[in-house]
Amino acid sequence: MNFPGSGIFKGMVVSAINLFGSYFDRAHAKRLITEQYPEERPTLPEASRSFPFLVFDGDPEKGIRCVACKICEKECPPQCILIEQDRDENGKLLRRPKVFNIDISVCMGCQICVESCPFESIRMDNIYEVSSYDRFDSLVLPKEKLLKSNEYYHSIHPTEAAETDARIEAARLKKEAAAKAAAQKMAAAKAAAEAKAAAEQSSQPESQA
Amino acid sequence: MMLQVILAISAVLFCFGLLATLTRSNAIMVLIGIELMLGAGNLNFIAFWKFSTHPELLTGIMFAIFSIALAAAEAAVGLAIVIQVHRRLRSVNVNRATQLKG
Amino acid sequence: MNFIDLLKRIPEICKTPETLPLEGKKLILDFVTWLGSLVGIAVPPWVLTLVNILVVIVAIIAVFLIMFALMSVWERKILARAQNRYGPNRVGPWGLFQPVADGIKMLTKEDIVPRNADKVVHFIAPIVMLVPALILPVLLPYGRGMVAIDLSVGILFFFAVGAGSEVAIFLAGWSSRNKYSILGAMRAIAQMISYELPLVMSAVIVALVAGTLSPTGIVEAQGGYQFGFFPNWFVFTPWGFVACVLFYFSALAESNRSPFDLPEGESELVAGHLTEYSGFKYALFFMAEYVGMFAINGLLVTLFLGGYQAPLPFLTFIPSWCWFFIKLAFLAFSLVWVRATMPRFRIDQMMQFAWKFMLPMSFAALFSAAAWHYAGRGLLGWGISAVLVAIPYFALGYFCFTRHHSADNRRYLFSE
Amino acid sequence: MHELFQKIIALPWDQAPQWLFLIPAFVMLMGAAAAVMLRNLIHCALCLTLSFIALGVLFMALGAEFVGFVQLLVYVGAVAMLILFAILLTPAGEVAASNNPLRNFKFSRAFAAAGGATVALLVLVSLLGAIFFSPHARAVVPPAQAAIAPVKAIGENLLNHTLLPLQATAILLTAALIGAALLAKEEKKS
Amino acid sequence: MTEADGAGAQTLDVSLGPQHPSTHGVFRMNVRMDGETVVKLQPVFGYLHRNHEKLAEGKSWLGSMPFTDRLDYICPITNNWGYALAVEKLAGIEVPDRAEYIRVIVGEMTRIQNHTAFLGFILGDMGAWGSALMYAFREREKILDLFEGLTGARMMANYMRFGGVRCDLPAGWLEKARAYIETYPAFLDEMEKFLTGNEILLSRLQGVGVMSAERAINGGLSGPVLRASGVDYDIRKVDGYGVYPRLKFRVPRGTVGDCFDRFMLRILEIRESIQILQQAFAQIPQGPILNPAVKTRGFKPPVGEAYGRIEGPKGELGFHLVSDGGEKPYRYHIRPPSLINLTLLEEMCVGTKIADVMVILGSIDIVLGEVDR
Repeated sequence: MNFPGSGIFKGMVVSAINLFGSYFDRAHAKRLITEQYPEERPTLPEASRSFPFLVFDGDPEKGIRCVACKICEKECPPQCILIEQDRDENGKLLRRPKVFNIDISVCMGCQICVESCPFESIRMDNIYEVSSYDRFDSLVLPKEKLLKSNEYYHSIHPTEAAETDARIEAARLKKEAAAKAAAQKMAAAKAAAEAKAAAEQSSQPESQA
Repeated sequence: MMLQVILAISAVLFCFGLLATLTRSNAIMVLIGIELMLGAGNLNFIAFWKFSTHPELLTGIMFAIFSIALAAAEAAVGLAIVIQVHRRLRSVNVNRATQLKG
Repeated sequence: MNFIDLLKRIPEICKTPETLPLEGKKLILDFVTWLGSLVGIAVPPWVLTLVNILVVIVAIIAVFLIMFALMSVWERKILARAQNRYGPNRVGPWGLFQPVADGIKMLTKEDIVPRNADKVVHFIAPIVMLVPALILPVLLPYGRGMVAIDLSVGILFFFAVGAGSEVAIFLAGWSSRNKYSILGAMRAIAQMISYELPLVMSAVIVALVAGTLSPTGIVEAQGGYQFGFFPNWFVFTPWGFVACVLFYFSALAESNRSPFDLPEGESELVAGHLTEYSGFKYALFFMAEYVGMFAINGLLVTLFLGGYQAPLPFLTFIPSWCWFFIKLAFLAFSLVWVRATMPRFRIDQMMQFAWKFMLPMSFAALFSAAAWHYAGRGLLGWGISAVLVAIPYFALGYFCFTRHHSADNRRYLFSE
Repeated sequence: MHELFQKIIALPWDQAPQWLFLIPAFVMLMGAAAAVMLRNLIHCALCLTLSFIALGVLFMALGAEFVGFVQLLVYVGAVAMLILFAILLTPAGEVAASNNPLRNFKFSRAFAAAGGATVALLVLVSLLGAIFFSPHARAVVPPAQAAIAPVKAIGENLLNHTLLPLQATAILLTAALIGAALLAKEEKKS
Repeated sequence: MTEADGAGAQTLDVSLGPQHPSTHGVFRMNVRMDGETVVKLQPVFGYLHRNHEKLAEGKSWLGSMPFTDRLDYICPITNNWGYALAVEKLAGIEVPDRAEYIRVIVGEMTRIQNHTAFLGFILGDMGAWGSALMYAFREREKILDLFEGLTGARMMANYMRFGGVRCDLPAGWLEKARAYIETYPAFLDEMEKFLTGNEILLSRLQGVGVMSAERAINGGLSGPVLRASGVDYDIRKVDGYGVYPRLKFRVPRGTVGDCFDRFMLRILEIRESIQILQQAFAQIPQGPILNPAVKTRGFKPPVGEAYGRIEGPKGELGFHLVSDGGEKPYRYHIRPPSLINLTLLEEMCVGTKIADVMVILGSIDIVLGEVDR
């Protein structure tokens, strides 16, 4: 039935179904997509990312994973990370960042830093309420604000955190095994050295005598 | 007495129209003057109908209605001519349209 | 006559809702006489007529402004629900105080007048737009015996005063001295003039059939019920239905709404003739548009939907003035429904639609109304008038539309 | 004070005095004067519209309700728009100085205006003289009846008594509009 | 600025400025109008120029991958795919099968959500005041939520790497995607019922902005705008990149080449993409998602140049890369389909009404991020 006005009429029927459906029919009521933001918080999927944060195990000061190798500072496309290495009292460089600033007004959340960090120390957070009134100071997050515990990391990205811990565990085991192997090798080498030394002593007393 | 007051008012209105037609150099102002004069005419018709001996004949009103209809048609044609004049002479100054030669 | 028995009369009035407004007016007049006696002077009759007029004016203005306020929030809510979202629900319960918020915003916003605008004309335009819109509701019959001025030439009065809004739009467009507003004003006036003809024609048809130009006469002509339950409103006759649709679309065009909102075609001309208006003047234009829309829809209800007649005989316990506003509310809803669905016409298509489709259809409706009337308004009259209207509709629909554009004569090839 | 207030109230306010029609008449004359005097064309057209409206109201005051509304509808709705559109479509080009010596004489505009004004004044004086002092004027003028022209009477008169002029006007209107449309149409740029 | 020229026809110069409600971003058109019809139209763009190509010369190869998201910000993942494809052609990197299938799935979903957004925008241009826009965006949001579940961001995905994709499909993602694509044809039918029969829409779209096939080819158009004029050219069929040769799908093309054909073509392309997705969901194998040979840091492709192109939703998106063996590309150039489709805008618009200019611009479906780069 396509009399001249039928197309418009069909269109009107569709918008009427949506209109009255939103009140009476459950399927259409689900179509109302507006979330009442302050009251209803959006449920983000697990992998969602916004800005990076630094992970620490146990104590923020000593347990920080970052060793201030500055790879992420170099790799970051918009160059928004600033790192200064820590120095102990007599000026020797320590493997710890004294200053670690991320300017989140420049950062675009591309997580290239997460990929390029060999020490699994920087990860992506999913906070989205970071707006502030003044444009400069409060948008540059200092180290203190960036440091978050490993437990927090487990809470926001469980699978990814588990993989990271597994990788760290495997790396540590490998290091220990390597250390043990090295220790054994050294012990073996020392034992061999003593044995040789002992052998020489036993052979030297005959020659001296 | 009241009839004369109304006629005086329509006379003044007519003279305003006449003034516009005579003094203004813009063709549209001339048309506006004509409209005023026609309006004055209508006012007279209605006044005479109002004070006539047997108003049920409605002659005054009939005249007024037909004159309004004609005035509208006249205005339409007049303005069309003005637009054509403007297109030819690039201006609507009445003094410029002097080329009505043979 | 003291204050107490005045108060006692109020519950009695409420018992008979049908005549509530009329009784209420009498009560107010008695109250004024009582006030006069309190001060010790006999209130002369002209004061009472003055108060009577004032009460009617205040009632009409109050009703239309409340409807304007509610309509501005209902429109956004209905539009939202048609678009799968909620609409304003922050200010007050279900967003009912939104018009208050909008009003405050409109009043406090700075009223910018462009530097080289024509100040005087720029200031007058909204007033010239609002005055006719506020005068129009005077002639609508809201209930039995409830019409502000019972003019015998009501319909003619409507079109005479309605013609003022075109001048206002020209003033607005011309005085803002900017390209967009001149284009917008040109479009608006071309649209309103070309749609005034079908509007007047369909109203004339109803006047011819009802035999009178006065709105109350037309509403009375639509009284009574066919076969006991079917109201013989004009909209249920073939010619009446066509004339009603024509009037409805012309009303949309007159108030620059939905498919015909070319003057403020946002996508092309920013805000048309309203580009240079802000603050309170814009609010005046906004109010004039809405009150004008209600007035012209009120006239549609009077002409075609049987003004204050109840749709079914046993429903007359609901007072007559409620029916008028129920029908008006339904029409307002349909306006928003159309606005949520239909894209906008292009300027030449709109003019073509007016002159090549609407006008011939209104002539066809005229002939079919005549056939209906002279064939004795019975079944035979129905048949003839239906045929007289259907043939031009399909012929015009085909020749001036589907011949050029139709979705199904397009082939799409597919390649592997 | 109380008595004065009492006296004012007792005045017969509700019988509209005969001279109430002077208000719209005054507004009309002011509108017409402004329409003639103002320099800016658009303002002239608007004052003209104002005087049209006042003229319509004056017709209603004189009892011819139908004619008042027709006047409003035709003049305010159509003719005013026509004039405004015409003004818009003919932008005032620069007034070229013509070579005619008589014309660019310094005071030529003032003289022309004065000439026009005197002619108009003469016509006005003669009209007023005819109205107030001519012998016919002193004839007995019947009192103003409360003659209200009902629309039904006008309708019947239009279709019975003045049917021929009605059809003639119809034909004339169509001819005029077709002519106006042809005249104003832009010729196709070949 | 009304100035009379020629036979006293008053033409009006209007600049439909960068800040305009319906130019899909910051794009200006200097239009000379005679009354309502357009006499001359001069597009002006560059307001969103971010110097992406010169920046890329200062960054590592992977460093400019997140910036490709910002080219055509309506469909970022296909931009990544274009760049990754070009670098893989330059460095001759193999891509494992599972990654290829994931790329097809995510690419076709981007095409669907881009065309759905198009349906909404074109109605907005015609003044349908947002109903179709809201329906289209409601469905598009679901696809964007799937992207957020997979890549972490709704739009700025930064998902493709040279030699594969960054992360594997999370658990349950594939089932959710398959279930959602099942409901998509129902939405399309509702949109067609809502739009295609509408007489006003027909009269606004049909016969407007007609582009002949021969003129389209000379103008270098690509994508749905080219196929609407009747030219059968789809890079997925011509180049056969990725796993497209293994998937069976048809390429629709129009006959008249006006706005209505472009409008209908997008709907038909969505239906084809749904077929592709259903086949891809069925055939996706297990296995690695990244070629291990590729180093993330210090990636140095061999000296040489390469031009990789894909069939983006808007047309042929190409990347021309020149490498001098260093860590940074020597020259990095993008062939943006929106810009090249835009060059013929004036030819389509002259002679039409001002309201049609918006519809024609909408039917080409440009995104200013890609036009200005």
